[in-house]
Amino acid sequence: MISPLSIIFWLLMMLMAPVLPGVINKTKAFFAGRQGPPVFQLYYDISKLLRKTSVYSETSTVVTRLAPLAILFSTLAAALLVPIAFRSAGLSFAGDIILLAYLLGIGRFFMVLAALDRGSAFEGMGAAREVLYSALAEPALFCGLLVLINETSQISLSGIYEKLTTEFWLENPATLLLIATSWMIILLVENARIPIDDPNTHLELTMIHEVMILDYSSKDLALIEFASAVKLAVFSSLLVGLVFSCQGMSVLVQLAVFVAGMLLVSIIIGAIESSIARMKLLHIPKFIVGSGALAIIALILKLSGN
Amino acid sequence: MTTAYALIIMPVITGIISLFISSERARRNLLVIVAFAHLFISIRLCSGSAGELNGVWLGLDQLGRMFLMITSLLFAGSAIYSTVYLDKHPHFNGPAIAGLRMPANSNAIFAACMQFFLAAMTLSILSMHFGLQWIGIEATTLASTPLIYYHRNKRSLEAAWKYMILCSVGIALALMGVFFLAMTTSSHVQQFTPAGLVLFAGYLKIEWLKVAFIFFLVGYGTKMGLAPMHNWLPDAHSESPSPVSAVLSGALLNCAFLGILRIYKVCAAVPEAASFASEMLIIFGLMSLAVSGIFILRQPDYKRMLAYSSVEHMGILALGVGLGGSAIAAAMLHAIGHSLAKASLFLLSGNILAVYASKKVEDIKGLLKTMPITGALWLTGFLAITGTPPFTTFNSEFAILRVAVQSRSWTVAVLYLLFLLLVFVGMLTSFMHMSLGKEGEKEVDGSAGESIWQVFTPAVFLCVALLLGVYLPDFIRDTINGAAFLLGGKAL
Amino acid sequence: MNSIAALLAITCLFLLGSSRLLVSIRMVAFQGVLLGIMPLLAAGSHHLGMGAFALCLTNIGLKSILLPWLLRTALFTSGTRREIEPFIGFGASIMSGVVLLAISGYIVKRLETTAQLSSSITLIAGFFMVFTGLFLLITRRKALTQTLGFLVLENGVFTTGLSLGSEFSVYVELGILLDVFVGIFLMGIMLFHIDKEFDHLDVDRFNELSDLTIDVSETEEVSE
Amino acid sequence: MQQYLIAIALITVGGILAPVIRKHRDVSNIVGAGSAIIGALLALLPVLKVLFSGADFPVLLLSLPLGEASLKLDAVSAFFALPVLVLLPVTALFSGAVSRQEKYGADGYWFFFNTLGAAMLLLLIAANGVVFLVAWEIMSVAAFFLITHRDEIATARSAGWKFLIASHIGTAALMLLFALLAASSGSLEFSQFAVAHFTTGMGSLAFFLALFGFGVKVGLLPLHVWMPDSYTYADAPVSALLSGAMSKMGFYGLLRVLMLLPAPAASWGWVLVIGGLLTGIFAMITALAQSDLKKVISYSSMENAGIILMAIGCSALAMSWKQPLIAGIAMVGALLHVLNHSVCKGLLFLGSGAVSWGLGTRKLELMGGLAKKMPFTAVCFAIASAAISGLPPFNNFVSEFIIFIAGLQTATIEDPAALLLAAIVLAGLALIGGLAVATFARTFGLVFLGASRHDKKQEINEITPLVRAPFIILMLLVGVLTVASPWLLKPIHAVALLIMKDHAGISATASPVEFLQQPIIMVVQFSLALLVLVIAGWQIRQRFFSEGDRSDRMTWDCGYAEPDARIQYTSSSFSQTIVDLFSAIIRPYKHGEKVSGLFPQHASFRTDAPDSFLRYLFIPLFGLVDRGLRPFRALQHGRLHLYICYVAITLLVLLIWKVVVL
Repeated sequence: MISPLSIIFWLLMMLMAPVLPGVINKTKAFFAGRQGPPVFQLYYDISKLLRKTSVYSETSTVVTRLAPLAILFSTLAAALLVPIAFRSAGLSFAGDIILLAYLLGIGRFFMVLAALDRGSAFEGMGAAREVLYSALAEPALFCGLLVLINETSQISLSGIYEKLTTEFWLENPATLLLIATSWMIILLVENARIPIDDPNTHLELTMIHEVMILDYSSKDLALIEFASAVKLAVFSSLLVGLVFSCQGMSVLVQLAVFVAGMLLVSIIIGAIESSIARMKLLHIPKFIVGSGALAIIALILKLSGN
Repeated sequence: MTTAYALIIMPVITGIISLFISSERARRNLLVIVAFAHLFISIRLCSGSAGELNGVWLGLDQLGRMFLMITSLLFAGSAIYSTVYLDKHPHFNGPAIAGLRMPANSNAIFAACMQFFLAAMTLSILSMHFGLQWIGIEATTLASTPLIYYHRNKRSLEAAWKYMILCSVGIALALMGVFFLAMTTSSHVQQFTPAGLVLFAGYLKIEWLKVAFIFFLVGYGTKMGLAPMHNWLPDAHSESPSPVSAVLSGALLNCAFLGILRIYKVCAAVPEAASFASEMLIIFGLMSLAVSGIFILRQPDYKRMLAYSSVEHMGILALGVGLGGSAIAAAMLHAIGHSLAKASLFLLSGNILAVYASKKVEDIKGLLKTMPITGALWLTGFLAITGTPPFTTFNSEFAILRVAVQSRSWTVAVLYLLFLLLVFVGMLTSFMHMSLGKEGEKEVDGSAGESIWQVFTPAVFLCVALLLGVYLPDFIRDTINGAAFLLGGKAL
Repeated sequence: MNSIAALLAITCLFLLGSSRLLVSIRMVAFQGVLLGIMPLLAAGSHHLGMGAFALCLTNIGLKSILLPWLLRTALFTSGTRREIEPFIGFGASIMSGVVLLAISGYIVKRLETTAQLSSSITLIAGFFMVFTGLFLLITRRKALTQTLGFLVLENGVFTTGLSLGSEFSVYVELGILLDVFVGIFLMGIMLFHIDKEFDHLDVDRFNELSDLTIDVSETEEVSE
Repeated sequence: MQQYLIAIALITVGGILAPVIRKHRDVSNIVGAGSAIIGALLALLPVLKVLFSGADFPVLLLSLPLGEASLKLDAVSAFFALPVLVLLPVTALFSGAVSRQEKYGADGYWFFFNTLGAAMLLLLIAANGVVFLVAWEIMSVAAFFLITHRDEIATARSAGWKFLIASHIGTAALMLLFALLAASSGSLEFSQFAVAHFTTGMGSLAFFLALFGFGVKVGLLPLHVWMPDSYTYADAPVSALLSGAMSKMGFYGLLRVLMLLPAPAASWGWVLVIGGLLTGIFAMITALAQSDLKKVISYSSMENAGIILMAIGCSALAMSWKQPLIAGIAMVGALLHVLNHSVCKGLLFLGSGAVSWGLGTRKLELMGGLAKKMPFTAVCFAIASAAISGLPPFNNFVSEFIIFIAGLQTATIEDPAALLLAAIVLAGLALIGGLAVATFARTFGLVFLGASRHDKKQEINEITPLVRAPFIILMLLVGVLTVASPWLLKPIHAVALLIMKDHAGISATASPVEFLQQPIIMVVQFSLALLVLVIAGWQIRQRFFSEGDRSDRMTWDCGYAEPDARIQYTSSSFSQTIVDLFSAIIRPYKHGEKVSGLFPQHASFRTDAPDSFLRYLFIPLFGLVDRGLRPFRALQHGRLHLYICYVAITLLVLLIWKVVVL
């Protein structure tokens, strides 16, 4: 059932995932006219963190210790469900997208619990925002998915991506654009990027993701950082699979297109982060709901097209 | 036939005797003995072992059989209770009033009038002749007025006066109805009884029959407590001693209803008049339900609340008979269920009154804690009176609803449910306030209302109401169905 | 027969117009006499039995002697004012009486088409008396006048019965009479009690028992 | 069947006996709880037999006042008996075990407890309208007395008041429903209803009456107002039983009526789906704003009711579109979710009981850090929270996953309406699920994690070993329902087929069971493997890579040197962002002063969100009725003259209306 090739691809993507934040940072540096940290900076960070010892708050319980692993493993598991390089995913079955979303949900659940575990003044705040925004983002994700299901009559992720043809997108460019935009926004939301969140600041009251991991150090922090990178890779690969379609080409071409696509997504994120400022917190829900609205417009377009 | 006469005359005689007995104990015992003798004879009469009763004046059809049993049973229960009640309310043995006024001992009057009352009710049930029935019903008013005035205070006097005047006026109108009914017969009818008139159904003059029915309905309806003629009812029921309230509500109202049913039976035999009579009954039934709903909600006086609940149930009875078909049988069943539950509640209210000396709902808190048995029975009675399964009232209320829906009377069905709901909300609020919660600040000695004879009758009645809800013995079913057939209805 | 009916109607108008309680009581007593005689006339000579005479005597005895005496006693012992205090003035009462008479006439005219009546004027009188009785009950203030009103109402019902020619057995008639008598008697007794308890006979002030006082305080449904 | 009836009798007798011997407290408790437990176990055998063999037990005839009535145990009844048979013994065990501290066993607790259980069991085998109504009302009344069991507390009384009135309104609709069905079929027997002919309008009327009547019990949107209060102010085991078993009877009734009616119209399905969606969303956003632990859990019951209603609606719509596969999947999902929810909800309510007894309060604002003092309860609550939020690998995820699949499969139909349905189901479920994660993360976090906000001196005890038994049973059941879910599909699908009859047509392709089996096995295996991995990884991390770790430092509060418990994020502040977003719907009360000035002295913030529908719909409505009736009360003014006038006028009106005008 599980093809070796997809497992290899999965391993590859996991290994390459920390590159993506590096690319983003490089892009931002480019726009800012700076040199910027190296593309592989996250690898250095992780290896450095892994060598340190942890410090825990005295209020913390087992949840704090369990959470990083749960977050990482659930993210890795989610990645196993995503089609990589236009091939069938490691695991594929009817409704796997649901499991994917809920695996990410487990990670979020633990992240939030861990944030509440320390009894901090700030972490709870991040947790509150995190749960709200992701609760709003998930429906938007599924709305976009509906169009794809309706087009392909498939309900597994791999099945959908296999059936998505270039012709369809050529006939319905508007639909593609809408869904891609919608999913791009979801990507930004889920991965705590600007304009939702600012991954570079640590002490502002306006943060979401970073504030929740304030108390983590060393190995735990390394795991979480890695998990974040993988999460970004998962969403990026969803987006790449949506936009590009290389069915029936050779493995190498597919791989090349996929890697290029992933890098492109990172560059786009970098470009976005360089060009707009972080949004006011009050506007974020509207922004997310707006992304859902885009998907719904795509749905309506699809329907009227029939 | 002699048994029937005995049934009526015996209480009269013993009533007169008890006026002259000086021993309090003997008087009370006599009352109980008479009540049970009456019950015994009634059972014999109803089971048919005393021979069929089918005379010009007195007769016992299935309708009468049912109402006689209810009345006798209720009276026996109340008689047991009243012996204790008279003990618990010594302060009501007011000062002697000389001269033309009532005799010195109010308890003697009480015992005597109770027995006269029983005789009058029996007469009104057994009499087949319309005129005789009128006499019986008027006699019930007369016999019960002193009972209402038992407590000898302003409020009870006011209640008794209102009862007397309003019911007398109503019944005088019913007498007009009797005369008009006599007019409907062109040729000389052999017997001026329902059966006798039904024989000549084809010759009856419909116009006059309708006029007669209106007079009967308004006249006996006043006595029965149908809105908007019910105004005496809450006053009289709330001011009279509890055993009297129980009999008034559980038995007397039925007797008045029987008066209407007798002419309804005649109407039922004439198609045009039948639909007219049914319509009238439905309208008055719904009006009564509405009125009771309005007044039960936020009713501050629990005995008045029970009284309004009687108005409600009389409305249900009228509605059931008006709807016809198997709803008539259901109404008969409902009469049984209502009598048992209502009598129990009134008797229990006597227990509460004996302890708290207040009829205000707000004064009474935590009955379950101060008076555990009474409190539990009080809540059980609430369930029974609001038609909660498995009490028998649920079966009858549902059967009536079923007929309403079956005959596509949507408005009736919906209004019926709505008013029942209103009553339920009102009663629930009061009953909860009284039964649940902490005890009030006032120290009360609950044991004063908990002696065995004070809870015996309610407990038995409520058990019977419960049992009848799950199992209806054949003799009761036959009686109910027989009564329904008499009125042109169908079996349950 | 018709003349007695007319007399009855006139007594009613008198009752409506009279301001003195004693006069009213006498009027009612007079009505009782008239009513006693009436069945004798109505039955005609062919079946005048002992029963009818007995009935006539009882009627007169009860309604024109015993009950008025009882009411008078009540009036004197109570020591209340002898005037009737109506809600509607005497003049207006008489006018209403005329209207009621007209209504009775109209109803009887309607009914006549459906049945042969032995005497329509008696029926009119009967209806009029019923209406008058109700009118008195509704508009007069005192308990005593209410009793009188009830008596007039009863008399009206009787007259109606007579005019419709409905004949019951003597026992029934006697029973009805007995009921009425005991009823009035009880009312009389209660008049004494009312006088004793309240120091007045004003029924309009009889309104302790009502549901006007249902309080509007907050109940549990609002409490949170 | 006999065994089932004996079980009912045993439970009832135990209930009657227990208060009789209440002088001997322990004996009374053993009799009460023991009869419930043994009775439930006794009934379990025939139920499982029916469920797995598919054979109905023969009809039993009763002679009742309103005619013959039959009892029948079919697979649908048997399925819905499961929540009862699970929660009845578990809650009985719990009540019995804690009866030493609490006042269980006194004042007829066992009587009403066992009556409730017996009434539910009777309800399930009722194949006659009257028996159904009787059992239904006994159930409600028993529940009322259980809710008001602590009747010295005013809120409990008020909750009971609301419950009984709501329930009575529902019953009124049901009475009308059965009267309607009886009018169409001429009998009150279910078997007759099923073969009777209904016009379309009649069928729809019956369905909406049923939805109203049963909607009250399950907590359909505007009819839910009794629910949060009753579950909150009842004792924990009672709440568990009410939410886990009694409200499921509402679904049973709804599905039973669907079985009796002709093929569902599309409008029914839409109403169910939209109603379920609104119920779920409203419940969750209101739950987030609650500051009472049990209120949160209560609203979550409503949320799950919304999910189940959506699934049933989806199934009904698919039936009307003749899509057997989707109809089957959605129905299987709905049924499985019923079972899963009742187990999880039992665990949550019992856990809340343990917490509030340990702490003496239900206020979230006063909790925190309980995980250290009550580790067992914390583990139970954590598992239940994760499960109720629908996170894998727990059982609720499996059933939500099935409903999701129904939604996904609907999206493959080329029909705008189907796509709309899919959008509602998918987006709705996702939103509700997301909010559920938020709610339960918040709840668990605030109760068990962080620093304790309550009085430090207060001694908090973990529950005793005996009291742990019910928790362990329920946790085992969560595990069983998760692991065994692929094999449960078949019997549940048989139940679903019984409910749907052939309304959807015969499936041309795969049956729902075949369709679902593989994905579910995958999901369960995969997520269980993940669970094992995480735990193994954590152990490895703790054993081998924790050298030098220290856990004696203060929480990092951005440099603030003396963080204490008061500095923590509170329940009100946690939900503030979400509450603000939906404040138009939940309309929270906000208390507290704003921060002001250069050197702010004191500031506070607290929100409170009583149910909007109670506040803005039902209280005004009741007030309106009350005010509307007030003028009529002047009619009973006590003046005899006018009373006589009423009589005279009535007479005149009737005479003129009926005789003169005629």
